[in-house]
Amino acid sequence: MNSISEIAKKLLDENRVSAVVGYSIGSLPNKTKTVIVKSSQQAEKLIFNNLCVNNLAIYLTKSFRLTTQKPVAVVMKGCDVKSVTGLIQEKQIEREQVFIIGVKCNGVSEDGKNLSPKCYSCKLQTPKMYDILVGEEEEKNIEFKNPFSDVEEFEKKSLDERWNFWMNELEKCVKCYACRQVCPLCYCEKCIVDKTVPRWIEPHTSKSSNLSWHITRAFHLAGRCTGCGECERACHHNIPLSLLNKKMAKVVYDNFNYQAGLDDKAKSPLADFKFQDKEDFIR
Amino acid sequence: MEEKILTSQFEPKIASFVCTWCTYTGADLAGTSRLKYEPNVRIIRLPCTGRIDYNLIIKAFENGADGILVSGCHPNDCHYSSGNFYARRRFIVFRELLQFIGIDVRRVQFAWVSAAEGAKWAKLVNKFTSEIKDLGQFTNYQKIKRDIFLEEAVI
Amino acid sequence: MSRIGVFVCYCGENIGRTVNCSEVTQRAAKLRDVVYSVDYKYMCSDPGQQIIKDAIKKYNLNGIVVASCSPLMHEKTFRHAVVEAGLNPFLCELANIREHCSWVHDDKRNATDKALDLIRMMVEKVKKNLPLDTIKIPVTRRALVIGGGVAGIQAALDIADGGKEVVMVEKSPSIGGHMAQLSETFPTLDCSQCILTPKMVDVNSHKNIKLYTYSEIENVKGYIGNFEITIRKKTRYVDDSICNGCGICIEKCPQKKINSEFNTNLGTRKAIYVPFPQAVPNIPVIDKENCTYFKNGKCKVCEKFCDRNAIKFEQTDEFIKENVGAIVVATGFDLYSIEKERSDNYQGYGEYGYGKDPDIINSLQFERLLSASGPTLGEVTRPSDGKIPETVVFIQCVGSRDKSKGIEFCSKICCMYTAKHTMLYKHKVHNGKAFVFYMDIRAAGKNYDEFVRRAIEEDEAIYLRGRVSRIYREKDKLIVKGADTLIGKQVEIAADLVVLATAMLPQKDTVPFAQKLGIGYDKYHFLSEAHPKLKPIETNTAGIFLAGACQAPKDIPEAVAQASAAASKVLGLCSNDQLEREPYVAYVNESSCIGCEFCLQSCTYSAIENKSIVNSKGELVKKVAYVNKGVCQGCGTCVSICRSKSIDLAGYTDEQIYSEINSMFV
Amino acid sequence: MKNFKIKNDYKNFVKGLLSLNYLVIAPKYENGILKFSKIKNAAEILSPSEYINTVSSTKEYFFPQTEPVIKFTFEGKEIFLKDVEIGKKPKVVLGLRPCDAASFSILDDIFQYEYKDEFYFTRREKTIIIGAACESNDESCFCTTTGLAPDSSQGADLFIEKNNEEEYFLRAVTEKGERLVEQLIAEVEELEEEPKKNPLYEKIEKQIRKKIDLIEAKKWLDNNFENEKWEELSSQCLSCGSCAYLCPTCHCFDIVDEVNYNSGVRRKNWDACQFDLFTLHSSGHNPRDTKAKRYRQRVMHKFKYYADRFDKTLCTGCGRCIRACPVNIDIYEVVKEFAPLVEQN
Repeated sequence: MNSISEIAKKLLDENRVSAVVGYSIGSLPNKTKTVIVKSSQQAEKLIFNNLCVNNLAIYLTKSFRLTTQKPVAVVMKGCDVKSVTGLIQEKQIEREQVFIIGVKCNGVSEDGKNLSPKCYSCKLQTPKMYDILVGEEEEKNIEFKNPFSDVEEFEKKSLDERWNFWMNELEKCVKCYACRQVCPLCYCEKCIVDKTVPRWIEPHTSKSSNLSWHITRAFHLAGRCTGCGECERACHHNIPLSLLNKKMAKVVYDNFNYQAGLDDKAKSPLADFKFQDKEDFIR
Repeated sequence: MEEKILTSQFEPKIASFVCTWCTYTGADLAGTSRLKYEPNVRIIRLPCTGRIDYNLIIKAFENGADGILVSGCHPNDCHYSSGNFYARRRFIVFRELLQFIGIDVRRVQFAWVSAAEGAKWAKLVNKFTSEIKDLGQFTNYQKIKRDIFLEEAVI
Repeated sequence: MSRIGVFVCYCGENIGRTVNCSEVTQRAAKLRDVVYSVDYKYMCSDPGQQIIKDAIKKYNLNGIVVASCSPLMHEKTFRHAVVEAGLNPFLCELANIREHCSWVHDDKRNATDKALDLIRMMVEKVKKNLPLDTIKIPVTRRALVIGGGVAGIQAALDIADGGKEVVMVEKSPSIGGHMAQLSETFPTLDCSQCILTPKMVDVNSHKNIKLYTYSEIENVKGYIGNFEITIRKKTRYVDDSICNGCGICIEKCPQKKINSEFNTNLGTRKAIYVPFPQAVPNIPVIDKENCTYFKNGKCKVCEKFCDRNAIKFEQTDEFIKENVGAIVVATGFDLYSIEKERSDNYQGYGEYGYGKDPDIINSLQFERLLSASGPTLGEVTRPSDGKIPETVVFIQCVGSRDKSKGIEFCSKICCMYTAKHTMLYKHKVHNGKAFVFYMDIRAAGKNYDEFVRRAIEEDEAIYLRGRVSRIYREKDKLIVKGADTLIGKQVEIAADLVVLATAMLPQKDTVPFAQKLGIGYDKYHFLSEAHPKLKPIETNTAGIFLAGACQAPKDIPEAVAQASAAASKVLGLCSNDQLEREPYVAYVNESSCIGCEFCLQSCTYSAIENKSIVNSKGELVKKVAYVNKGVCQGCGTCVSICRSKSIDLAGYTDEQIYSEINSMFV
Repeated sequence: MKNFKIKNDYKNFVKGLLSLNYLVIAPKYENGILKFSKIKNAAEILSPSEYINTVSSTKEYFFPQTEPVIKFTFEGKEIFLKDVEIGKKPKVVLGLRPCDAASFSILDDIFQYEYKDEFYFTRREKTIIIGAACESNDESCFCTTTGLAPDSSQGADLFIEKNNEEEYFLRAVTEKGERLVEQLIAEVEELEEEPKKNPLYEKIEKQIRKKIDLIEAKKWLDNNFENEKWEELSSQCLSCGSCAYLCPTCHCFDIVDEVNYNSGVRRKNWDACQFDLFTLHSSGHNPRDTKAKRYRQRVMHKFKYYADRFDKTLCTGCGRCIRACPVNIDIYEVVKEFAPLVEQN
């Protein structure tokens, strides 16, 4: 069986792709480093292990955009492929522009010890879409969890408890917008927070303007977020951003029976409607 | 008498976003019909509920609104055919988000008021105003707004 | 630098009674960027408008706020005035301190404060207004008339006589509508068909009219000046280009006992038929449901006898596209029925036996009984046994003005036609007695009241003011129990025939039809005019006009008058090859648009397309959204869908709305 | 300068500080993260052995994420300006590691370069910095490269260390620090002799990543403004800005007016050179339009430009940017790409 670095070497040697985006050994013991390999000599750097938590779909818009003539190869776990589906769906890339080196994944870890939270409700050990597949699936000993269990748990809290919880959490935000920068679906060149005419979201930090930003972020990702968890991982203040994203995913699933990242032909739920959408809340 | 004094202490600020074809015209009809209603609502006229983005609502709260009333054409009556359907979806999701964050969604009311429903508009304004009076000032939100004219510098 | 003028209108007492206008004016003068503020009794009057024009010049104003009535009322008036003073019309906004303030509040303090808030919001908005240019749209100079009743016919003829092409679509096999079913018309008692038939023929022969009967509107796309209509030409099974209307097919058809719709089920027709002898066009239709061939696969007698080979059993529905610039909707009315099982929200009349007794008929059926070309050839006989009724009870307001049945409106024409019925009945059955139960006699109109008096005084109709509580059969007679409120007694009449003046309702499928056109309707599903007084012909959708009873109950002269009015609107629209439209359209910020196509997906009008941005070398940089200004209707749905706020709506920009919100609560 | 022994335990010392009516800011777990926070009672304090370092630095207490510069109100058509007040209470920032304490001597230079930033200096003057020597380290620490060590007291007013008998003592570094200790006479006792060094500090120093020769690094940077290495080094960067927001020495900000109907405020908000909008001109031109140019700016500013101007490195080796980077861009590894390690005995 081919290893990722062999595949990459071949792809680059045969001039089939302009670059291979993948993982290499990190500078810290529990981290891998993302690399963009452009020559076959460097291809041997590429590895895959349980520390490869990053979602490399981000590079498809951040580093390449439509300007690339030749496709780009990307190493992708099953969960990451969902983001690619989203990007195709939203016309940011075309399928032919990406060569997906799919990896069978048995769960990844952010710290080398604990399984990443997103892995507990993952059903995509094998990617749904790929051009070549590597790795072997192990028998998984992970106990499958309802992806929305923490949302449901949180919803049991009273209104005030919820409000206080978020006020405490959002107060920590320093508006570095790392959550946005690492999100594969936050591909806008100029984000709404950077727009000044008018400035819907004030750039200073305060509970209210932080809330405004986080409502915006969650809302803009409603029906689009695939749950890769990069935002939460990038947040150095540990704001539970995934909880908001998951809530949105749940609302969209419950009301419109839609899950993001599964169908690149589907209409995004908020750019769509059905006559029978509920309106019991409307007078 | 006592009740009247109590309620008169708090006059809610209500922002309303309405479409011009149905609800704005309906509100005009309430006027032409000389129906009386509470003076707390400030209307912003938009072409369609489809134009009403969630951030208008957030901004209104940031500006001190105690309640927000969004209203447009009944389903299938939209002057633009489907603007209200998009709005309805947006509000299904947005309401849930507000609720999740701990905002009392009773403060954000959605309604369909047609151009013929002047009476419904008047009734709606009165009912919503009294509901917001019962809920009281939206201090939760007003407190988090950073007012450097009032707050004392700590650092 | 903004230099805003605020003009506060008293509207006589309408505003001034509840809003302290002079206080508002003074406080408005202190608002930021307001350089001039003044009040006047009637700002919309000539001297009022002159004040605005003078102030614009004198104070070099670049934004105008008129605090007056609803913008839906006078925005155009004031914008026009502003233009005359050399300012862009879109730099003028109205603060609605009448409909939304003075008329709905009692407390002067509150109303005055609210008025100032509304003005402040508009001052802040107008500061962000941009001068806009009206959009010019090409106009297809022809019209569509939907419905071939008297209103549709009149509208079509007027437009065609005005020199513009008309496409007329009628869903039934012939034009003529309800008027063709009537016997004689009030108040002159002239023969309905005699006055209508020539017009029908005119329609068919007019060089400017293209007639599609037995056809329906399948789809309407586009906008004022540029509608694309898809017409479904239903299958007649008769080739109308070959048939010469000789009628041999009808004569030979073995299926005889089919209820005639035209004769309100009082007569019969064949499976291949023309609805009535004077039908236009005189081309038969095969009723597929009742045709022996379609039922059993054998027969084709009509085909055998047709020497022109016009019968085409293999024919299918045809879809035809027509481009028009304007649409007249004249779909007419339907009668309410008193039956129990119904698809609408109304109640039936259990007290009148839910219409199951054959001798309780509605007024349209009675018209057919009176009509010389009707099933009885003008002889008044009762449906059950063909006996000449000697006592006839006419009941008015059946359904109409009856809240308990769900209809509150007055059907307007029943008082008149009931009077007519009593007269015509008396003229045919000389010994007959006509009783009329009425609530009020509404006979306002030229020669109308005189007509009713004649029915009572000369033709001896007995008018009883009161309602009928019950009708039941006792052998040969129908016992009508009711009240005569003028003498305060219960009355009981043994009648041979009961005629109900049932309410007028819009055509059954008006709602999906209106949705297809994108026009409004009221709670009874009558189509809505854009303004009850000032725009009674227009709908809310530009380029679509109303004529006749589809809007509200109307008698013939009213329907005709409105049809002519609609025709004049159409002719006005079609008199230029382009049209000016308000520039409320979306526009794209191409530098930040990222081409996710959400706006494109959600645009109802398909007004948004893709556009490729290329660099100087011709390489694709990115794709962005592009708005077709001619197609965009300015709803702004795309603006809300756009995450990066890269699309905005002129006239309702984010900045304008933001400014309003920011100044809302101060 | 004098040294003082902490008589009882560390918590009592903090209690003493609190009783002097100082606003005490020290590392504390809040909402699950360790950061410098206000200490309300001494029980909350972590002793220097209980943490490596905080997630974010202390700079927010001198140069907050958002800082009003001027306030204004509209009254009718008039505009009135109002000065902004700064917190009146004197502060003690306690428990800074040498890498954080050293950041002040760096920031002081820039905040008085050409123009003295009164907000920063008012806070600086009102604040006493009490550093604490490191008793542990992690893989990201590289303070030795920037000339620091686990027990360097540079930038602090007072410095907490352990002597070789594992007892905490305070080293007065500045007179300001000494004056504070003198008010705490119940809690401290002046030491006659210089305390004996605890061997722990030398041991940690050896565990820390090897020292890079920054003089050589600067030489390379002097000559390599244009170099394809920049593209390679920055290719995986996501421009998230975490590095700058957490850095104790990054000090860029943006000035923004926020205006409501009745009032407004001009604010300084943190900004970062890794954001593409940072240098975007209103014309649409962006002189640093690629990640390579932006990353070069970061490295150049830290190890060359700042050194050119102030003869200092704009980095204290705290390692925060390394810990926080979501794609493992490691500034230590980056510098090592073009500069050798210092030979150590």
